[in-house]
Amino acid sequence: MIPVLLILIPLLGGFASFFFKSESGAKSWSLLSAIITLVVSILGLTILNSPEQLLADAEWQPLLGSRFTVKLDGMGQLLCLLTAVSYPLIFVATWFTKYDKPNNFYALMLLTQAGLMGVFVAQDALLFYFFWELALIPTYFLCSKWGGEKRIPVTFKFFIYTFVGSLMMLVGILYLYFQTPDHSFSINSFYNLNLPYGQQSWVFWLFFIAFAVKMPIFPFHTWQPDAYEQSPTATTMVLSGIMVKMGVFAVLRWLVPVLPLATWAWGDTVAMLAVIGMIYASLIAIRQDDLKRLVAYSSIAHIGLMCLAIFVPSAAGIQGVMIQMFAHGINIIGLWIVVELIERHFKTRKISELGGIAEKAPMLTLLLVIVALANVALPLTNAFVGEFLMFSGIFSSTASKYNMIFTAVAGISIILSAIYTLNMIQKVFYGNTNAVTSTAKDISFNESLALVIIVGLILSFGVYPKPMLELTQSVADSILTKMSIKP
Amino acid sequence: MKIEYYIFLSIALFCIGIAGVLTRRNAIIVFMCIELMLNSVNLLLVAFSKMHNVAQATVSPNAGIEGQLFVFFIMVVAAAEVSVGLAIIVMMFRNTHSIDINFLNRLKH
Amino acid sequence: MNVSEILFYFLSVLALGSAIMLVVSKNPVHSVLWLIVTFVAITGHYILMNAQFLGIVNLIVYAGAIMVLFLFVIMLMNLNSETEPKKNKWLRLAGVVAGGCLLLVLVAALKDADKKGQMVLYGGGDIGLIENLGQVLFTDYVIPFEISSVLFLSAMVGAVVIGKKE
Amino acid sequence: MNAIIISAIWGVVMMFSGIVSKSNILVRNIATAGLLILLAGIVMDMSGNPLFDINTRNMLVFDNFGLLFNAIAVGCTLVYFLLSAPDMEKVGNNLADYFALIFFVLCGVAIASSFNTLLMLFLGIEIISIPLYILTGSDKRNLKSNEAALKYFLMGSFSTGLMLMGITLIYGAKGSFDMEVIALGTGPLTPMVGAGLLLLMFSMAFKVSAAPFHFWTPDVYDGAPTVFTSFMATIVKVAAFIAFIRLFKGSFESMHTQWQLIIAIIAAATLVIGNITAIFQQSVKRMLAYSSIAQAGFMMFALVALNGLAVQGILYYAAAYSLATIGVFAILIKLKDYTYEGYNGLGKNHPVLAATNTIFLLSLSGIPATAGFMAKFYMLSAAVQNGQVFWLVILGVICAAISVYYYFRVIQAMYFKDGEKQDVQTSLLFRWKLIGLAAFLIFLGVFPEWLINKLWYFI
Amino acid sequence: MNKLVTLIPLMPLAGFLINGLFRKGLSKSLSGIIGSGVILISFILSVLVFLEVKNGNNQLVTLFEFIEVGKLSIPFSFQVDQLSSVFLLIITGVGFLIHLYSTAYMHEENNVQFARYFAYLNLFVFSMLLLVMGGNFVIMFIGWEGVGLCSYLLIGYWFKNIEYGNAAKKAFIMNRIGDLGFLLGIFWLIAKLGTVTFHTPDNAGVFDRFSDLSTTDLTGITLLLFVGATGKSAQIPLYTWLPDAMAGPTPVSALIHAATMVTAGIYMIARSNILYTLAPFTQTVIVIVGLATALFAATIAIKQNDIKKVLAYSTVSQLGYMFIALGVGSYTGAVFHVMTHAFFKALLFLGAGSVIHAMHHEQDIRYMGGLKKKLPITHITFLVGCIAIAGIPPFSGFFSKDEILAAAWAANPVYWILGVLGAMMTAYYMFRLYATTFLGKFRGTDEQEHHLHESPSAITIPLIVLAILSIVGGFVGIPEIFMEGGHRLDQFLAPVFAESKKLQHAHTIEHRTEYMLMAISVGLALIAIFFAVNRFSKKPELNEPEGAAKLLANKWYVDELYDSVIVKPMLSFAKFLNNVMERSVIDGLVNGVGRFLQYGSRQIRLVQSGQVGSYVLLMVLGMLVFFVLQFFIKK
Repeated sequence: MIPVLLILIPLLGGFASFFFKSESGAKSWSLLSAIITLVVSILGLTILNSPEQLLADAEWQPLLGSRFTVKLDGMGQLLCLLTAVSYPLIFVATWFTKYDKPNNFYALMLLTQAGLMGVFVAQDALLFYFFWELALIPTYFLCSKWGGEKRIPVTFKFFIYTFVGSLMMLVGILYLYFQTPDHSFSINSFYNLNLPYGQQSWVFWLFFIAFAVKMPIFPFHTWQPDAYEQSPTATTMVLSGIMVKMGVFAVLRWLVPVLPLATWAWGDTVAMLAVIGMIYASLIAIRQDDLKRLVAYSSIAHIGLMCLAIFVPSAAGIQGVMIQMFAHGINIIGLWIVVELIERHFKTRKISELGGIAEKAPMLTLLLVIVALANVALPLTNAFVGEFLMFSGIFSSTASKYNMIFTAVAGISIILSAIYTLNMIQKVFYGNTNAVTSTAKDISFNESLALVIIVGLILSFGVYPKPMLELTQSVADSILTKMSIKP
Repeated sequence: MKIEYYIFLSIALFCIGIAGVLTRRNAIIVFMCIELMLNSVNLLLVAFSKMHNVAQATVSPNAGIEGQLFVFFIMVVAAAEVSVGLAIIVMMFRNTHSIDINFLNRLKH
Repeated sequence: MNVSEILFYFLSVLALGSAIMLVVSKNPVHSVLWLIVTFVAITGHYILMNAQFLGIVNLIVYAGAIMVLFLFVIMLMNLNSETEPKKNKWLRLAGVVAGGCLLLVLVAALKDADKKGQMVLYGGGDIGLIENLGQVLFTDYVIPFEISSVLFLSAMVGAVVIGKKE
Repeated sequence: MNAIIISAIWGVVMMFSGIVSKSNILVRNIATAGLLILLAGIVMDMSGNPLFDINTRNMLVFDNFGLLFNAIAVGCTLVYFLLSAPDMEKVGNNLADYFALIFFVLCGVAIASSFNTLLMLFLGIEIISIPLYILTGSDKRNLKSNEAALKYFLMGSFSTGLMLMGITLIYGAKGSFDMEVIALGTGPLTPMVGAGLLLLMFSMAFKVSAAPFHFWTPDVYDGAPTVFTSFMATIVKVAAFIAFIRLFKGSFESMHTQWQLIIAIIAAATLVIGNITAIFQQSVKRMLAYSSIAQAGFMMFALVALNGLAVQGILYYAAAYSLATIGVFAILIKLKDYTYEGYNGLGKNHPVLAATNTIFLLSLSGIPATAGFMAKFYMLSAAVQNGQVFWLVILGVICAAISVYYYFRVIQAMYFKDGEKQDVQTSLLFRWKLIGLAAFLIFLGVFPEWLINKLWYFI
Repeated sequence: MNKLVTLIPLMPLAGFLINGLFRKGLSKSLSGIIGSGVILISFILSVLVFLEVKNGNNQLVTLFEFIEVGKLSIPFSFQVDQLSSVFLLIITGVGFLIHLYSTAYMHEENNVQFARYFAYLNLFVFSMLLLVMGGNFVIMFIGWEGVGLCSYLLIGYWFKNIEYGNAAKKAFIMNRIGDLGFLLGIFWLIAKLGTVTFHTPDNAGVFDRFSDLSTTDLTGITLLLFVGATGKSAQIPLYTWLPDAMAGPTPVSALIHAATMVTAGIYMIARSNILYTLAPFTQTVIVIVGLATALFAATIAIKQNDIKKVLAYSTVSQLGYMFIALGVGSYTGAVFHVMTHAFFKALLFLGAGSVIHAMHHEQDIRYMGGLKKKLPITHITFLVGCIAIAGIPPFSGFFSKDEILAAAWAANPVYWILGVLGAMMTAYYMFRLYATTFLGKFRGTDEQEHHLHESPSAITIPLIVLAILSIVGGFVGIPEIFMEGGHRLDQFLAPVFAESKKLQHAHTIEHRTEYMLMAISVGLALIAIFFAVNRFSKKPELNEPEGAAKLLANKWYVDELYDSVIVKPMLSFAKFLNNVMERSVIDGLVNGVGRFLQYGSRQIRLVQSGQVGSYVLLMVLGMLVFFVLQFFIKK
């Protein structure tokens, strides 16, 4: 029941939101719907946390052998929770941002949420593909209607890029579908077919391209900074906070367990790309003058680490990835909120034009510093747990014989991340105020509310990550058994 | 007479027709060349029908007759086509006092 | 080399020659006439193959009605060798070459056709006679026969639509 | 049989209706009524009690496949009438005759979807083609229309010539026009059968505007009055496809492997040329012409694969593609300016038109939850199941991605570009029809098997 | 008892939270009291704990399961044994004095900033306590990064000054580089042993199962951990951040960059002594690095004119001594020197602070001189500090340094020679500093001279206390040769280093040699002192240095070297990636596909010439191709 609700509430809420005339109406309605979703997902974690509640299954396309099967396992719950948490935060944080046709904006946002939820709960390949695209379409409209001045070509590039990828995935899905003895799309029959290596390896690449574009992994990443830069910040939050995780999630759910042999064989290649990407993105981030681009590249680096931890697998690493998906989602949304504030107050995102905000806005500075430190994975922040587990996982992984090298090189990105993050803090917040920033004032209630919640999450999960670890334990184990790595 | 002679003959006519379509600019001539193609087909059909008639005379006396009937239908269709085709050509001529198909290039790219 | 073979060769040469003339002759009127000659030659073949009905129909419908129609149209537009448009010679060459190649390919493909060497019956066999054709046409082939009426209807309507003054 | 007879009769009825009544509305309603009757007739046929019991001497076989397609075709025509019939009056003042011709075309469609001998195929195709020559040229004073008609006619009859030569060679080899007889015997292609098969393939490829026999399509679709382009590009084209697959599945399936390569090459060429050329178009009408070529490329997958999924898929594709295209054209007709700029600001000024048009375009570009996606899905899966032509599948998906480019240009124009408000009068009813159509497309997209099941429901 | 242990770190945390969250509401005195009070409390608690430990029952408190994945389990636990209890005393004790000092020193700041300062300071103490109390490497690492963060925050305390900001950034990043090494060491441990806990009741901890590690593992792990130590404890090559760190308020320099944080590396190695004892190669590396640092920093200190810079470099060099001790396996010596150094270096810094306070933030000793009369207490205490660091008996410095040198001699006389050379330089530059500052005549502006006066009691009391400690502090470790069982510290710490002791071949020196060594080192030191005092009290060097002096004054140009070898290339490479690789190559490729399609479209559509003739021609050609393919190729 729960997963169906998680999809339906935003879906219906979204459609309803189209028909609101007044801005405030649409806003409040969307916030309400988002909060209800959050409540439902929390219920799913707590009192309704029983197998029959977390599973829904119905006839869909009998002739093709595709069923409407949705199920919440640990990883799914984690990401659904992330989605459910982020939306209210986003709405609250951008409460005072003005959009023309606000009802459409919020409607599309909610539709995206529905698509995301669907991706995280789908247990049927065809259904998965449906939601995968459904999450994309509203985003396309959001970005190219409410984005920056170069929005149309940039968003279009983003769309085509991801679309090509997902079509490749579709071909892969079809191929696997015809390999299944009972011609079914259900994830279990995908898990059960043990293809010979030859077939696996090229299906692997079909899938991987799709997910690599989404994540994005090094050579396929160029759409991302532009897209983040051009999209309206609320959408950017969704893109970077949640949608990017779709890729990682999909790798964990649809790629690694389905094609373990190919994952073994190509693991080092992909890991190589990931490592290169991390260093590459971090170095570029150092040179960025635009806050949005800086955050974008830092996110590429973080995702690279997750990808690395997946393809140099080990018990700790896989679970680290899951924790980190959540942590990174929260942190980066926090960063975007700050960027949004700065852009709104000072009408610029240029780091070089800012400075000395700290003395005007101590509250903002404090919160930002905490979020930023979480972004560089300082201990007792949520990101530390994830990164620690991932690194130690990579280091102790038996899957690759280059594990130590990977760890060491990837470790450099820790230093680089410190460099660009501190640079940013220093240039933007410290020093003396200038013409632009002299008018700065501290943040308003709704923004500080959102940020405080985020900081709260960061610290609480940083100090006491146990619940999440327990949540993801079983999934991680099953994945590892699929990969025949003893957990 | 051996069948392949007829095959070659009508293929030759057919190809002459095609060549005509390719080389001429006058819509009517082009159309006539197409008619020529149709006729070459007719000829071949009749030849085949007679051939089958020979081959299966023992099975049924009417063997191979469908070939000739097909020719009959082809003629029917051809007649209809001609009426429509000429109508169009005339209409064309009425609007632009020319039937040169090379001038048909308002629509391109 | 009996009579019918001589006739065959004669008619074939006639058909091909006049067909070529149709394509090459400058004056549209001449083309029409050459085409008629071709048809006549083909009719000759029909007769030769004892397909009398088709022969006659061919003569009447094609060489007669249709060609006259063409002739009328050409007269009506009074086209002649002066007004005759000319493709530039490269395109013409290309056309001829393409046609020739197609001929070559087809001949090469069909030179050892599956029915190679089977005889086409001359003189005998009465499937070409009108009563047999009629019988079959109105029994087995009545459906297509009826349906072809639809074809004529549409052609008629079409001609009206196109030809009618606005 | 019902379909053929009723449509023929109704064609005649329309002819006379033009004479007796001067009111266009009446004529239009008669036509619509005729379609409803036709539909009813087909449904009766499908449910196994035809009105007329005629021994077709095995020249026509009314199987579920053909009948269901007939139903789809007539249904699409109905939608087409409901949306675009009023716009026919703008073309010329003999509305009734246009309707009559369309009914004759439908008769041809019925034949082409149920023929069992090459003779009926030939007649069916001709009955489809000849009225189309007329409709193309029906805008008599418009030189483009004339030109299109003449081009269409000349090349069309040329392809007829090819088809006849093909039929003849096959007759020569097999001694009959009957598809069962032709289908007999396997083994390597004999030269005559091979040549005939190829010639038939070419002529059919011409009819479905597959490369390299597609050249007539853009010019003709562009030149013809937009209303009739809509009809040609949808119902007629898919009918030709049905005939194509019926012919080749019925007659040459046993030798499939021997001509698969050729058809695959044709499909690939069609995809590439259609999509690439569409990118640069400035006129949406012409872009749609190329897009129809591209879509044809996808439908060719059915012929390449020639398996069960392909047969279901081609039916589904026919419905999805026709409906979406009809919708797009219905909106296009309303606009003054057929270039992309013509769409600027539509989203602001005419939200309903823009929204529905978006759905149609999404469907054409094959986005999930619209019928277009499942259509492409069936085609791809058919090809993947066949397993011989993965290169084609990959090419297909890449081309699908390319197609997004030109379809979304329209969406961009509608929503993200501002244009001066142009006076586009649309009745409320018209808008509701559009919404209905869009909803139906989404319904088909989410529950595709609602349609596919029809193949099995009726015996 | 356990509660007390948990309370020790919690008190500063509480102080941090109160001062941090309610900083707007708190008056200076209040936040000062809170800030210092919590530290005082935890000092008292530490004393209690210390006594407990002295009675021989160590504390192991597990609060909750921090990370638990598969077989790896990392509890959030505190462990208090002899070693950590000593550090607890140092941290909280010295920490309290410095808090007290700060209440006066930072008085010019406004309320909010004042509270912020104390919040940071408390947070630092909290992290430091976490570091020394942590029951496993991860908790230690948490503290480890935490102190790094606090030093970052405190160095950049005056955030409006970009220079300070950069210094803070440098400190943090340098530390991060070290931390990476530390982390990798931890990962290695996890990979090999699957645990990071020091000791577990069931003897499954790292230090219980060291025998499971191969020599390679040991060397690798210890080296990586040592990299961490070089970062935190400012050893070559990662020392350059410490002198810059003097940008922070002076008490911070005293607490963090002299007394406590920089000794974290020492603590960590002493903590994992057994691993190091088993990795001789690493030990050699440590000795070399330590020696190099000690001498190198000392040479630089000789020519510095900033009072705090001199002290900073002397800190670096003293830390070098501690590493020598660790390298030669005299862990007690290292800890002993940590303690004494904490006393006298804190004293010196606070004294310097007092001077700076009096001189209105003048830090250049060339503009001081003759402060003897003006600041009597500061002068006396400072002198004590100088003597202590110079290693003159019976001041504390003498005992600790002597122990180290003795151990060095035992290991390898060359070490001893270099060590003594360093000690001599130490004495020299310290008394150069002392003489230039306090002796001679005043060289500042009249306006400064007019305002010169002794600092308030909140400043002087800590000075006095620390001075006393620096004098008597050494007596906890009187060498055996003077008094049987005089080395209380050694006995106290014995259990911690027991394992290593077993493995080390005890190298004893007979008393004659030891007396001689002491005599030599003390003698040389005295010579250096004498030379320095009567040189610089007369005519201090005020002019710009040339030649070798210039080289030293500019710190051997190491910063410039790093800048041009590491920083600049990295930045330009990043620039290349950003401008060329990203924009042109990768993105260019992606866009190129699109452009190519556009172009192709423009070309292909020309085929659509509009000419029926050409259409048919193309069709025929197509047919030809297919025929040929079907009949003549595809066989």
